Amino acid sequence: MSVANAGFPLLTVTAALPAAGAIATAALPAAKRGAAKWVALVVSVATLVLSLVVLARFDPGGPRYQLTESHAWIADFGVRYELGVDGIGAVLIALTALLLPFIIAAAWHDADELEPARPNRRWRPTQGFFALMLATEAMVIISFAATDVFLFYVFFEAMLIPMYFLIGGFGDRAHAAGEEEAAKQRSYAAVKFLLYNLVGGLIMLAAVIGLFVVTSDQLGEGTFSLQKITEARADGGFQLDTNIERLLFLGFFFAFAVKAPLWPLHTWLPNAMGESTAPVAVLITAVVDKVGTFAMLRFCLGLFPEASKWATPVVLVLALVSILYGALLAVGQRDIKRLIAYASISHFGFIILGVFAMTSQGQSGATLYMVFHGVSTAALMLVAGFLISRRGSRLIADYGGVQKVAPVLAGTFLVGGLATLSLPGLAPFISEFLVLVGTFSRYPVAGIVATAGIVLAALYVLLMYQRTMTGPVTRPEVRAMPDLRVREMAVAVPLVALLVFLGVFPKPLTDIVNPAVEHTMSDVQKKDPEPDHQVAETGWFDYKPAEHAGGDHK
Amino acid sequence: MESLIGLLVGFPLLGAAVLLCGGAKLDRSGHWLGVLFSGASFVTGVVLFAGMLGRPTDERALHQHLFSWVPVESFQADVAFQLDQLAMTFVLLITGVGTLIHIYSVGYMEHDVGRRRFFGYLNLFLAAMLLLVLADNYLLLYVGWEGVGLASYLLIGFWQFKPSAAVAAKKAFLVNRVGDAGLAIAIFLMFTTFGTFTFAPVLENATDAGEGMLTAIGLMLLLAACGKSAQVPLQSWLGDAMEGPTPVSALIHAATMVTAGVYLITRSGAIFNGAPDAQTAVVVVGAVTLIFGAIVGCAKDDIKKALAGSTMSQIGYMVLAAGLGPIGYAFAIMHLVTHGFFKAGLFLGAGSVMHGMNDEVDMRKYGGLRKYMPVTFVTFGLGYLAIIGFPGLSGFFSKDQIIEAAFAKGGTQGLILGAVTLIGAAITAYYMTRVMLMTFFGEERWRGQENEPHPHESPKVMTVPMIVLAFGSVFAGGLFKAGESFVHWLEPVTQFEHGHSPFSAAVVTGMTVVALLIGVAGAWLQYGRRPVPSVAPRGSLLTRAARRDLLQDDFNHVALVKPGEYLTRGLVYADNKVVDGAVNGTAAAFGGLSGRTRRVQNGFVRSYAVSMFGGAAVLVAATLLMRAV
Amino acid sequence: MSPVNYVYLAAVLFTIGAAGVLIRRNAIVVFMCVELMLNAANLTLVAFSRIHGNLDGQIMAFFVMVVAAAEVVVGLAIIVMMYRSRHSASVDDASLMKL
Amino acid sequence: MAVLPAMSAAPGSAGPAVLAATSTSAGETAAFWVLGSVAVLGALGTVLLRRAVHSALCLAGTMVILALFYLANGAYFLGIVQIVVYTGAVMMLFLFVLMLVGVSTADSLKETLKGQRWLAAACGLGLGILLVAGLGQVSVRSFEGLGQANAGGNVPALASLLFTKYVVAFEVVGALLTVAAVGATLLTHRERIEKTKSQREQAEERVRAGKHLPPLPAPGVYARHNAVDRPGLLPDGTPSDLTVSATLRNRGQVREVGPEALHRVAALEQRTADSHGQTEHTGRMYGEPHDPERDVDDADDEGQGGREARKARGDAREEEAAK
Repeated sequence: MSVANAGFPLLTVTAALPAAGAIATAALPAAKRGAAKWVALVVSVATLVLSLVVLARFDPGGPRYQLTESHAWIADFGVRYELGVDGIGAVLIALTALLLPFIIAAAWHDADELEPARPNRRWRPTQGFFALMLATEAMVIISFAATDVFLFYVFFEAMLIPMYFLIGGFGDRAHAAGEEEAAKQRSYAAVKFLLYNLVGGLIMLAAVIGLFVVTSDQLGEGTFSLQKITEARADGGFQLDTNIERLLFLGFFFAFAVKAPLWPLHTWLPNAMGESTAPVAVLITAVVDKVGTFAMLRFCLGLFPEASKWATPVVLVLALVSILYGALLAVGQRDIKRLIAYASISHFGFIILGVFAMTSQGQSGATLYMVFHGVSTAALMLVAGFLISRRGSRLIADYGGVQKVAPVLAGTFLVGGLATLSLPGLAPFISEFLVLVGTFSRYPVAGIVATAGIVLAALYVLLMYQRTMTGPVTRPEVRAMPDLRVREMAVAVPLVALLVFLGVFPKPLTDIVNPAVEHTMSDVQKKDPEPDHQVAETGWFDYKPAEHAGGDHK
Repeated sequence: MESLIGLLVGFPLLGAAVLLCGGAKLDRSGHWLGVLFSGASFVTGVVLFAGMLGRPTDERALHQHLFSWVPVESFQADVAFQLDQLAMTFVLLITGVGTLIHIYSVGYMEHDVGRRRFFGYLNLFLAAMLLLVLADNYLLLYVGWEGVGLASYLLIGFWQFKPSAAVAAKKAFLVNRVGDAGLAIAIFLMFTTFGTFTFAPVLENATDAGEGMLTAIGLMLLLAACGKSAQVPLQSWLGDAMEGPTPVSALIHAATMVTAGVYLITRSGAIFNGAPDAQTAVVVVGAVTLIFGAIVGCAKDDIKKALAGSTMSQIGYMVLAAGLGPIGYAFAIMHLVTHGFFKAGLFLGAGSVMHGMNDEVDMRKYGGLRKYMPVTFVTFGLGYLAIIGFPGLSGFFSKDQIIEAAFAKGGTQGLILGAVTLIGAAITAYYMTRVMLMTFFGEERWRGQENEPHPHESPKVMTVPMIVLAFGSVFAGGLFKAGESFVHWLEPVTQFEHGHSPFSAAVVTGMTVVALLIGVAGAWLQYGRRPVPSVAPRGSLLTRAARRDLLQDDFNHVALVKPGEYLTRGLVYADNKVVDGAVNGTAAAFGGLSGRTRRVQNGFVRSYAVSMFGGAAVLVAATLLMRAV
Repeated sequence: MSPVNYVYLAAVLFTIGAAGVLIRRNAIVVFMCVELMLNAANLTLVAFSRIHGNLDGQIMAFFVMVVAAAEVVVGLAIIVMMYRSRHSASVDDASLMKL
Repeated sequence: MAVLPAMSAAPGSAGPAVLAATSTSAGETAAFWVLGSVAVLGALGTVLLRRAVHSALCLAGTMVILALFYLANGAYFLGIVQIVVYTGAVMMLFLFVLMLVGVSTADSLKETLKGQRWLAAACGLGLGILLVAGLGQVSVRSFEGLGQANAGGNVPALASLLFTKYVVAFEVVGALLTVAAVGATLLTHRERIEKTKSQREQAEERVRAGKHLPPLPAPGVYARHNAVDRPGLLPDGTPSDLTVSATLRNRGQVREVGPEALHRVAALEQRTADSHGQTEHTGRMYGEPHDPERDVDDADDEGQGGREARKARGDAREEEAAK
């Protein structure tokens, strides 16, 4: 650990490890595809270990950005290679690194079908598949760690490349209308994903350039450094014209809203998640999309606080629409994966609601929501993927009575579903409740409307469970269905355990996230609303510490 | 002593974890393990109770802080327990009745392949329910609140292969979720008003908040209570919930979980005391449900659904009493406890009957069973006498108190409420007598059916809990009433005021007895003197409506389900066509536009020449303009 | 009359020539129209030369003539080739550049 | 031509004494309006006449008038050059090429490009108005005249400028002219890269390809007209499109051989056979006997009629197969 203090580039190494792993995996010869899987898995686990070191090294009480690295990159444009994490970034890096091993393990056989009959030196799908996953991981980690806007932008966009191939090249082959239609849908989904995100990204690029122009106008030299800009603003040396700030904010926000995705820019997600395999779908919604909401918190609020406040009403309305709209559409879906996709849209609505509620509960809740939604969706989606792989169909109507033949599968699916509907005791409840409380304390009406979302969540989850898992077993394909295998258990059980653990004891995470949220709150110069009748801390509050101390020594 | 509180929840939680994750190894012994954990919790409860009795009244409450759960700035949620007299009452009821029902289930579920899972769920339920009543803040209560909802969901849908059970389970969860949303909003309101949602500070300072805010909080809490306690308008799930195994109906949907709403209202007494409008709402809900449930109970031929209607009605009594304020809280809880005994007893009796009748639930196919299952007959009969309020038995004392308190509300309101409770008592007597007569008396209508059942008494493991509960049904009321011991026991928590009834206690008791005699007589005239047709007659309009749960499901279907379906279908269509269509349309528009503009490049030199000359003309024009300017 | 009138005349001829280029399809006639335009330009050069009392304009017109002659030679050669390969002198037939 | 000296004298008489004049002589004015109108007419004729030859002649006229204007403007050298080089050489070159391409073809003035004419008119008119408007703004009130510049004669003055100030440009232009001449030669020159195939070689090639061993039948054989667009008949009486030139085929300009013609051929053969006494050679192959009433002019052979004929022919063949 002393190395880290001596300027050991921990973040770079954390990101570089999967990148190197990707290259190594891709370089393996065709015959070694088993080895490729293991290399990918081992690398992702090693990355997880590194990310835990990051988490451990991170001192919640310390400065805002820690483990910082800074090197000149493109001097002429003031672009620097600047990394650093606050609590939010550290937690999200950990989430990314945490999910990847599960995704890889769940996707163990997904590329096998594509393998050519005879080993071929050029066409090595397995190697490519896992290399693309690791590459995505590397880029996501850099995005979470980048404190230079341009550096962030580069990786924010570059992420699209591996994702495009993962969706279009390694998509789900289970399609009701046959292989040909599946291929068509797959490429449609991949192109749609790419175009949506590219449009968002290009608009953001304009804003990034705009940022350079205004910083060079006001600071003498253009810079993309988040820290520098924040400091300059605190000094009063950097003040944006209202209209320019709003335009730049919109440029950034648009890109993040596409990525997040926020209604009405959401339609790429159901296609992308529906047509890709379950592990890739998890990669999209649980990892890659988080960059969008994370960036709202870090860049939109951090760089353009005034404009963020200006845009809040509209964003809140869009978030509310996302919540209800996503949930209602999830109710109406006939395809398991699309249902989960729409549920995710609803959940992203909650995250954005929390971010823009501009209360500590809302933002802490939003950050936790990103993490917990990642874990819960991974649990639900991966188990759904196991289910689909058994039957070769994504349609809910093709199942029924699975609980009787595969109780463990049904059980984990149910827990994933319950997490999705935010059952107390499971992690997502905490984040959702925080978001709702945070929103309610500033915008009561929005809070109440969003609360309707939790009823709808129960509806779509339980409908799906009822239709797939319960009832009599009528289909021979279902009757012959095996329960979870060892590899699948190894994926599903730890995720479920994690959901329970974090639902009961989220304090380690809140301790890391809270200070970062305080910083963001001070960025936007907002304070939590005071209660109307603050209760003097009497009663159990006085009584507690002594009690607590006594309890500890027991 | 405090540290034991955690064990109350811990035992059943551990039991649930062990049983659900234990795998097939525990299939043979799992049920006894479940009983063990439940019993351990009960024993802990008794020990704590003994300890509590040993302390002076104002030091009886205990508090245990386990750990800080969700700390975010001013939002400080802790996992902490508070064991006061109210909670203690519930703990004993839950663990006591719970343990009995565990034991009963050992026999009832003997041949079910999923027995281990069943006991796991039951343990999970106990843990959640204990968490609900032991929580020292509303958020933790919310956890228990939804936890029991989950357990209820799992247990109603325990026989998942029956589509009806799966649907009923989902329905129960969803309707409860609506109520849960109310509880969530109540917590938001508390947090924004008081900056905390821990019981003590909120309740102690409730009066600071002003009546408007308290009314809002109160109404939201009422919504939550309506969901959990199956009160109008969120009552529709309870009847369907009878799809679950009978012990579940007895424990969750009669004795404990459904009374959580009453607990919530009583616990939040300070809030309701400051909000008369909310109290009125509570009383109205209670009164309406009281009659509603009773009417439904009269029309059902399914023994469990008839009892479910009765449960709704009885909880209506409790809610009504809780809505009366300090004059009623103690009686609400008292009725809750006695109801817990006799209704659990009745359900277990019903289960025992079904057990001997090939799981037949239609009372029209029973008849004359008293000869075949005497123990069941006696215990069921005692429960019956208790619920109709036969003088001297539990139900008599508790119900009589509520009717008295209703009159004591004073004024026209008091008279109306008193009348409603009396009518309710009469109808209760009517439908319970009906159940009794149809099941245990009259012709043996089950003879001659295909697959003729062979009625027999249930095994000891089932009858013993029934006997214990029957004792409770008989004596609990008298015990509580003696020297007003129950009221005094709860007074530190719920406060107590003596109401001033316009009628003396004796008059009220007299009216009650008359009401019950009318009810019994009516039922005897209809079902005792005449043979009961084994196929239900068409019946009057009211009867038919009552058989359809007074059209509650039809109303929900028309008002919520259908519009919801149309909405989602419309949105799915709109998402494809409008939202996605807008984007695809934009793409197509660009495609079309470039297809058009492409034609400008037609390859003809002369066309290009035209544009060249046009350009030249524009340049000249521009030059001239610039000169002019 | 001012010699500027020559320039006006040149403008009119130039415009007519331009319109001819745009309207006619026969490559040879198009070419003739181009020549007409060149001539119109020459007329302006000559007229301005007179207005300014300076011979540079005439020199310019001279050069224009020479270049025009060269252009005619090459242009007609191209037309002849085109005609040979396509048996048509219509400029519309040479539209291979369209998509 | 008599006016010429007068016109040329006009600026001259103004002489060096008057440096700037404001008006030209009345004679020049008159000549300008008359000749200018003719020039414009000539230009319009160039654009609007259908036959390229007429256009060329109109253009030549315009150029001559322009030459006169050059002379009037004191550009004596240019005036002569205009007549000699432009009207004489360039226009003749045009006519020469016209002859090469086909002197008698008249262009259709029907516009084939949609909107081209309107755009052209708008552009032309717009440009014209703008030019005129622009010139109006210039508003030159007086002019210098070339009296002084042409004092030593126009040609020497030009020459001295050309060979001093503009000598480089002059050289370059000369080079350009040479290159253009060489280029034109290269462009129009066709070099045979391979030996021309002899008739024998062509025949051998056909044999090797296995197609059309005998020469293709000539068009119009046995048809009513010996026209190139009328297919000849094969021995079984069916017309063969192959007999018509590929160009016509591609354009779809093959005329149908109507059933009447076939009947007539059959009748003719019948008569021939009769006269030779070969009775067994009947008109069986050619369908019904000759019907003189249907022997009408085959102007209806094209279009609908042609299609009907083709159908009738098909029917006839089917009939035959049935027999």
